Amino acid sequence: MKKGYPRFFLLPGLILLIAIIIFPLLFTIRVTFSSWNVSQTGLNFIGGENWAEMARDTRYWGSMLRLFYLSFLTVAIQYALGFAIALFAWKGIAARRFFRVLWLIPMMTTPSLMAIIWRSIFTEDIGALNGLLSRAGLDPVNWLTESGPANVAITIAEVWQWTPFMFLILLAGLLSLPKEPFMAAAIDGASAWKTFARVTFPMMAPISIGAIMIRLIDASKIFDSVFTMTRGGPGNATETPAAYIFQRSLQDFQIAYGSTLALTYLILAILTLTIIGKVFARLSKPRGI
Amino acid sequence: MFTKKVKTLLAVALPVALAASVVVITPASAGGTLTRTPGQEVSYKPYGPEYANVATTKDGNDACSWYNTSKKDYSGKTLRVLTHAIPNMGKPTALHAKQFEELTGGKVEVEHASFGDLYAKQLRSFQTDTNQYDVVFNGSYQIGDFHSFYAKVPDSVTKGNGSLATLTPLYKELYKWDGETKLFGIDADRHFLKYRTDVYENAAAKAFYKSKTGKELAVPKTWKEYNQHAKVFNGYKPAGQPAGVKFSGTTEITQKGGLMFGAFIDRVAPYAKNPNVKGGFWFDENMVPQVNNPGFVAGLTDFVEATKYMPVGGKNFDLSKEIESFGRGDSLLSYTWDDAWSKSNEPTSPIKNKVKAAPLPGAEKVWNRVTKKWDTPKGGVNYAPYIAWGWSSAVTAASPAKAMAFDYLCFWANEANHKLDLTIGDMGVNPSRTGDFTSDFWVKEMNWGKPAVDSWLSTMQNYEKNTNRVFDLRVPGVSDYMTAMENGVAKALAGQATPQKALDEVAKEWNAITKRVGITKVKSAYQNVIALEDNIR
Amino acid sequence: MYKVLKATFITVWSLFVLFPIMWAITTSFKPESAVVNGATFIPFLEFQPSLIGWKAILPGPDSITNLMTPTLNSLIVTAGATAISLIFGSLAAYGLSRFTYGWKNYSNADIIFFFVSQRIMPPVVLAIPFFLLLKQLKLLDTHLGLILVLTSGLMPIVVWLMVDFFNALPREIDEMAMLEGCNPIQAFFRTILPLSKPGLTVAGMFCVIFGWNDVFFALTLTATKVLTLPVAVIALNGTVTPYWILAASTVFSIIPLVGLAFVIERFLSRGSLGGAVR
Amino acid sequence: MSLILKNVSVSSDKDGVILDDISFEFKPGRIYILIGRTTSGKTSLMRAIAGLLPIDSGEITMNGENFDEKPIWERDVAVVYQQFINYPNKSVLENVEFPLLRKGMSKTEAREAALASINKVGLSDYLDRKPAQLSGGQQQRVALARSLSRKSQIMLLDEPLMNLDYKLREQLRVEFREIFNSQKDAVTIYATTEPPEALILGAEILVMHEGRIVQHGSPTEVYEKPQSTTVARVITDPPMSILPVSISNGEIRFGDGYAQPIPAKMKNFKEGRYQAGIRANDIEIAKSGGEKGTISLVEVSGSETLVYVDTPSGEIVLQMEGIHDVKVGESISVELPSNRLFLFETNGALCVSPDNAGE
Repeated sequence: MKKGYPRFFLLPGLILLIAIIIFPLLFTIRVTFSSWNVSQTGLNFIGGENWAEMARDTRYWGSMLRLFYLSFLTVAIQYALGFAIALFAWKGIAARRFFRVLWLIPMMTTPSLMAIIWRSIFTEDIGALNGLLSRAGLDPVNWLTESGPANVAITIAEVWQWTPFMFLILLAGLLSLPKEPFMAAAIDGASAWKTFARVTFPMMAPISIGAIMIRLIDASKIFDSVFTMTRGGPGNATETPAAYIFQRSLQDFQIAYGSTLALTYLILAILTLTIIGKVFARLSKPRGI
Repeated sequence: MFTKKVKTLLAVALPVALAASVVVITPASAGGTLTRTPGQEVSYKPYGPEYANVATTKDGNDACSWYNTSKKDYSGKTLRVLTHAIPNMGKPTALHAKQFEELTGGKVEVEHASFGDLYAKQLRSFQTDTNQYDVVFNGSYQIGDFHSFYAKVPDSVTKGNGSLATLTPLYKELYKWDGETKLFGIDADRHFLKYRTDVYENAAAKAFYKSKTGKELAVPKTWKEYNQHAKVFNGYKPAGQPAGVKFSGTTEITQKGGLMFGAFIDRVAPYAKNPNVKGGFWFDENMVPQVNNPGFVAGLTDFVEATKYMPVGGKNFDLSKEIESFGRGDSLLSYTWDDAWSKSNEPTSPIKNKVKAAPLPGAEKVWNRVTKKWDTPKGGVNYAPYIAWGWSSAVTAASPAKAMAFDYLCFWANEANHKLDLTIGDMGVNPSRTGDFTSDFWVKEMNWGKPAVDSWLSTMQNYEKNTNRVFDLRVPGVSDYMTAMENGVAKALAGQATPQKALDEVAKEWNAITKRVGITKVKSAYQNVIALEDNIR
Repeated sequence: MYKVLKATFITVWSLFVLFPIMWAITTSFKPESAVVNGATFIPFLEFQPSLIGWKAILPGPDSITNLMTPTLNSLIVTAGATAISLIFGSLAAYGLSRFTYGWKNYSNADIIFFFVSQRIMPPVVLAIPFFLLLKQLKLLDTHLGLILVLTSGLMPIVVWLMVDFFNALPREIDEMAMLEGCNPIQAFFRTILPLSKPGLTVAGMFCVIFGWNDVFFALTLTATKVLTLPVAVIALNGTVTPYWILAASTVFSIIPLVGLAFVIERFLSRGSLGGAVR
Repeated sequence: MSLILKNVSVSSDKDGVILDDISFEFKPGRIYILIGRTTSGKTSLMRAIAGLLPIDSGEITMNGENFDEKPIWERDVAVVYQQFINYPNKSVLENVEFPLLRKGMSKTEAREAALASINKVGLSDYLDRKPAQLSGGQQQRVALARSLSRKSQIMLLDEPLMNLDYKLREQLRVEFREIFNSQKDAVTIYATTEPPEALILGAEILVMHEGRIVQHGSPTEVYEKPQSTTVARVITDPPMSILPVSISNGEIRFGDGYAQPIPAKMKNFKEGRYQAGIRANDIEIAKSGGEKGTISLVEVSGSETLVYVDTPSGEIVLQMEGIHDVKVGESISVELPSNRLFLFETNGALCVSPDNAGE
């Protein structure tokens, strides 16, 4: 076929996207070699100073490590819970439509606004949670000022916000599964658990991988909940790269250094996600569908 | 599928938008709609039910009075204003914009932003030559970052019968950069101590204190005493405690990014600001940061100790939480900005007439960075109040409508408006003019308690006279310095580092910032701060 | 046993989902005193409900902010970005599903990854360059400017979803259309597009959700003219956090999207979402 | 004026060669039957002609025009797939009208032609149904009606009856023959795996194997004189039994055992090893002697019984009229009449075929 037609489909989108993104990307690369900050405006050239500084920046690398467990943990929980409620909402539940709508709602809320609501829930003096605890005669928990509970609080907010995304994708996947393998399993007299392990789960592998990848991408940008609820505190105990980069770039206005951090983050994220994607692809292959 | 929706939407939206623009344009074409006579009464009542209980006052004789402003015609002209969120500054800015539009026929577009965004938005506009705003609001400590983008305030405003002519001398200085007035000062803030009289003036509480410590209870003169009082009364139940509210020792700003640096400076200053050492509080003559000297470390050590006596959640309080917490009666002591004070004086306050003001505590020793020794201060206590920044505004240098912009700001802060704004607590306008410091106004018009008002006014006058004061680090990159400092302090408060180690890291970071911004730039800017610190101007 | 576990799980999860929403709704009816003096839960018993929060954001004499114009702005921007993302994204996805593109060693999979990877960049970093870009294009504080920027984040979602969706549609259909005299473009618009409604609906819904909920770009790239709803709400965050007003605004701003949850559920029940995500 | 393929080749990385140097001239007004195993390249050849499969080398011309330069949508090729492909969102009538409107017919013309065509396939009562609301056979008839109504110059049918039930197949086969014959100017190519279908439709048969056309000719020609064991296997149903034989001393011997005198036709052949093929219906159960073996499978189909016998020489399939009571595992002797034998070289090339082999 002539090349024109394939191009007609791909190129407008690709070109539009590149046109939107190319300048910001090139600019970001260029600015990392300058010293653009609050008092030095513009693109001078200072070589690799920002990069050298970043290599020494323990706060940055600390936030990176934190992101690893925070994003993997939250996405893993979201996936497990999302799968569980998707299975429940799939069949054999009374008032199915009611529950489906209810469980979708968190995804519809604005994360940055919900983060404020979550802050008002976790706030230690007038928050809902400590209010409930005190009514139950329990001691208040330092939700936002102790490293452990603060991480728990952020995890809870993230799980609440994004489990419905997993739920929706997985439920839609379940609803589109062919019926035959289930009949075969039923004829073989497989137990519910076996049917899940041998039929449902493997058939859901590709869709699961897609959903997990997209969630990982978004989860790696965890920002709203962290910034609104703890500002990365106590100390730096909940600071993620996105929050740290925000602090550097927009609060301290270290455009150049912030961009260096961000570019590094971007490269690492792409590398990590590529590797994860390859691993997933390999894991899912032998069972294949 | 969506295009259809967009079409329907536009079909609805366009007529609405057109109608709206007609409404705006109509008065403009005829000039101002409001006519005024000299000395006519000024009332905010027409501007909404929230102003129903606001007093009225006579129009002033100043250059920007309502009457004088009504003579101007800015029909067809537009001002772009960037201000803080409602209500603090956001509310008066929007109100005075509406009034200004009615008086002059001009248009004033107001954009609201949170404090962090306020800084980022204007800096972005300036650095990229985007020229988005004519008038911007800011914290006056940021002058080092912004001065070159601001227009000089004309003499007509600062002198004669201009709006800023009656600013106290100290504040006139604070709004200058290199001798030129660059900021339009509409507010002046001080940090001072707030304490509960139902403890400090209560016999039972005094006896309780004596039984615990063997000492007489008096308003704390040093931070050590402050901490001790906080410790003793943490969990105590004062006579006037509002029902259902637990009592704790101290409420402070502890959240990084929540203006915590102000609280830290308050606690550190008397340990580190030595009246006998001239030439720099923040840096020495060679621009070596002092932020990790033993004076700072001593202050931080106190701060860390105090976290034990804070209310639940107190380790994560920003300014708003501090106001809220002290305002509802959570604690014995608090300090920093005026807001918690105003809050506790409101008619509905659960601790009304149970709070008094006093100067910030001092220290029983003060570090001498020259001799590297602790000095014992004259009179046993070294006081070093931090003259915190307040709200200010400015007209941008690139603005094509400077005259109109200054007229707007001048009107904003005219005699009548200033007087009324002072009475509206959440507007964020605090006493800053010579006329603001008479107790009559507060007692009669605001219905505040006289003892409280007297303690407050005398505290502020004390600051005007004190010669051992600490000022903000008014240099380029001040936000960088402050966030770096806050980050270190936050780590120490969270127990992730010892005060010494945390501040050593800050010092390292500060050196990096100085290098990044340029040592000569910072040094020359810092000379202006030293002039304030050492009372040279 | 299993049934008890399942019922417990469903109950606990539903309560967990409801809790913040109920908290936001009750808070929106609290007077200031019921917020700042400790947690209160039960109206009338623990606090006297008040409309102060709602009055502050709805048109009327007590209004402190106008949320109607921001709502309209949000609608325009969301609809615009969704439409552009759907059109260009589904075209690209169709191409990637049906044709083989190659440039050096890069294959279709790499191109898809390129699209999806646009979501990796944290918006924080793009704020300044986008600001400069829109300034140059004179698109700061315009609907179009914000729409373009949002498109860069939404199109990847459309491509990701629609590639899979088109892969699930039999190729023979478009081949048939071509054999019957349609060029690929006509084949796409006349035969594939009408079949893609479920997929486009799902992709469109994700776009609407992510577009509507964007705060960062709207905050950075707009000022007074294109103030969007979430930004208008966040700007209410003053020196003292007025939780009652913020809660009312939050509830206000999620109502339109909760309507979407019903739409999505209807699609689910009809089973027409199925192919959309495979 | 005809469709000419010259040295057409297609290869792919995954499956190796798909089409291997195919040259053929298809004449208008004729029906060509492509027969071959499932992966022999029938579908690929059709896709290449339609333009759906780009060719690597060679040339396709139609009426002297180079087809390669014409995109699919300008080639005017009608295709009926083995799967029932219709537009799921269009009704029966809209489905059939669609290509006609694309061709530029007016609305009324298109409707008329579509109705006629739908009538032909007997779906006049289902005009407004969506394809999903029809049975498989009905769906395939919609697809047929759509292709037929176009009156294309080239019509390709890729095992169109494959997924239909027996009765419908029989019926449609007959109809096809009429329909195809009425299309005087069109090249019709019909792919099938089933030899009887090829025979019923008549016309010219092209036998495909591993991407090549291995034999072409009239049905009787191909059936009587399969030029190789491959063709013999493909064209014969039930499959021809092919066994190693040797000729020596005037005898033809199967494996090591059963031998018969050589028929007259083979007299001139050298002694040595050959392969012998025999059709199932030519084999009989031996009353005495014959090749001995064990029954491995019995299939009853209609009024005939197929018996698969394992012998030392290889598998033999015999077909018997009527239903017979034979059991798997029983020993049996079969007679392989020497005058019904096809003789092939060991490399598979035909040496000699029996007289009246088509019967």
